[in-house]
Amino acid sequence: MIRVSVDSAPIELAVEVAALEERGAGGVATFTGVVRGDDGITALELEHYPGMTEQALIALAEDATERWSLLGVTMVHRVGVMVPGERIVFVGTAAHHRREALDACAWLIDRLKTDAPFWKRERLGDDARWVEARESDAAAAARWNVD
Amino acid sequence: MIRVSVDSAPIELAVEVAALEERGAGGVATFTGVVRGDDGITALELEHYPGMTEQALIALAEDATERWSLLGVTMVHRVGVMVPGERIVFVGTAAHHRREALDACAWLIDRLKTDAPFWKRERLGDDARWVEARESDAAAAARWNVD
Amino acid sequence: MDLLYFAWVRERIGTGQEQLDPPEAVRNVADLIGWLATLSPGHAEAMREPERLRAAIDQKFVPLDALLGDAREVALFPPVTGG
Amino acid sequence: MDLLYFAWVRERIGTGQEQLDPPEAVRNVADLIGWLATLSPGHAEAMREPERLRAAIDQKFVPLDALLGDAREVALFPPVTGG
Repeated sequence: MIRVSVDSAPIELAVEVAALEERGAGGVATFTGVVRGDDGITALELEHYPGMTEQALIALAEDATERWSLLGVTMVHRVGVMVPGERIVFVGTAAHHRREALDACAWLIDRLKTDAPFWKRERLGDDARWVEARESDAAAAARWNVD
Repeated sequence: MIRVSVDSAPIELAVEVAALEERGAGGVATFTGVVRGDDGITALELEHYPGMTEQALIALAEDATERWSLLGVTMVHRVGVMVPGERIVFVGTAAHHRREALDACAWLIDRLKTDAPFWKRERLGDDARWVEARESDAAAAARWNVD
Repeated sequence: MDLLYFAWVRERIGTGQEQLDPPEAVRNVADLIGWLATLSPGHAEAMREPERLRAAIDQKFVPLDALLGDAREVALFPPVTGG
Repeated sequence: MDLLYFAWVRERIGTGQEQLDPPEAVRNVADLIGWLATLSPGHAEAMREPERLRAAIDQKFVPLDALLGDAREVALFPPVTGG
């Protein structure tokens, strides 16, 4: 019911969605993050904290199943080097009721941004720079606390 | 940028998502409705109002692009006879920012439920019954008005 | 005027479409429902509970007190249940 | 104690992992950062702005005033930027 993966292989969206649909739910909500190529970015490197990352994602997925009535939660994050147009992250939820699937999916991606140990580095040709954390991500994660 | 389809052919989720990802967005949010097989339902028939349906979906998609900064909106609704496990509806949004994609996707499926002329009939073996509209759908659509 | 019927309204009437010429006194959708109810037992059954009916004039949803004006196409149906 | 470093912390120090035995006086993460800064120019550069650092003890995020206790693994890194 919970599937978490941190892998350098490309994210197989169709496979992930099919697995969620097979949970017998009425609705499946997904969010997919894609590497953007604007600002001259030629590649994106994703570093993570092996061991802690998987634990953090499982903890988030478990939290989500306590907050909402879900039949399936999938969180897949890619690591290593990827190019614009490739998927970085996939979050999917399956539920009988669409509101639960939609809210849980939005919550999971907001929390993943602040609660999982990943770091992005952008390559711009021969140059590279670490991406700075954004205030807006902390705010997005915090806004769920008022529920 | 806006794609609307009402078709008796199965919904090709991978194709729809790929088209959204190609919009160059940072994030793609989707909601997929799947026919549930509980309560002994053997098939679902979807009737619609040809002409008005497409207009209604286009109007919703255009509204969404006015409310949120979107690079792509896709709304696909299946009609005719389908069996449990098959997709009824797909809504997908592409945006630079995840919040826009997620909110627009949730809004579109809520509004589709109340603003597009579709009618469901459930088959239970030799029996059939028209699905009753749910108060909760009207409430879900109305809740966006307080924004 | 083209009349369109969907879902159980269509089933009760026995057709999804007919062309009719309502009398002058039929000014709004509710009047139309009342008049249609007099046409046949099937129409009567379909129009029996106006509060369960919804309408569209020229492919736009309207309330039942909407004036028909010079509508070319009027559709009657139960509340929608798509998605 | 296993020290792990990620992102630019790792780059500045020149390694992602080392085993160190901090002195008794090093009680919390902030103390550890101060002590690490004394080990090499690379360490000093990595630890120069503690307010830009985040930490985990035994794979749980902790604030910088968290006591090390009998931590086996302490990680230092910039704010996370996944997703």
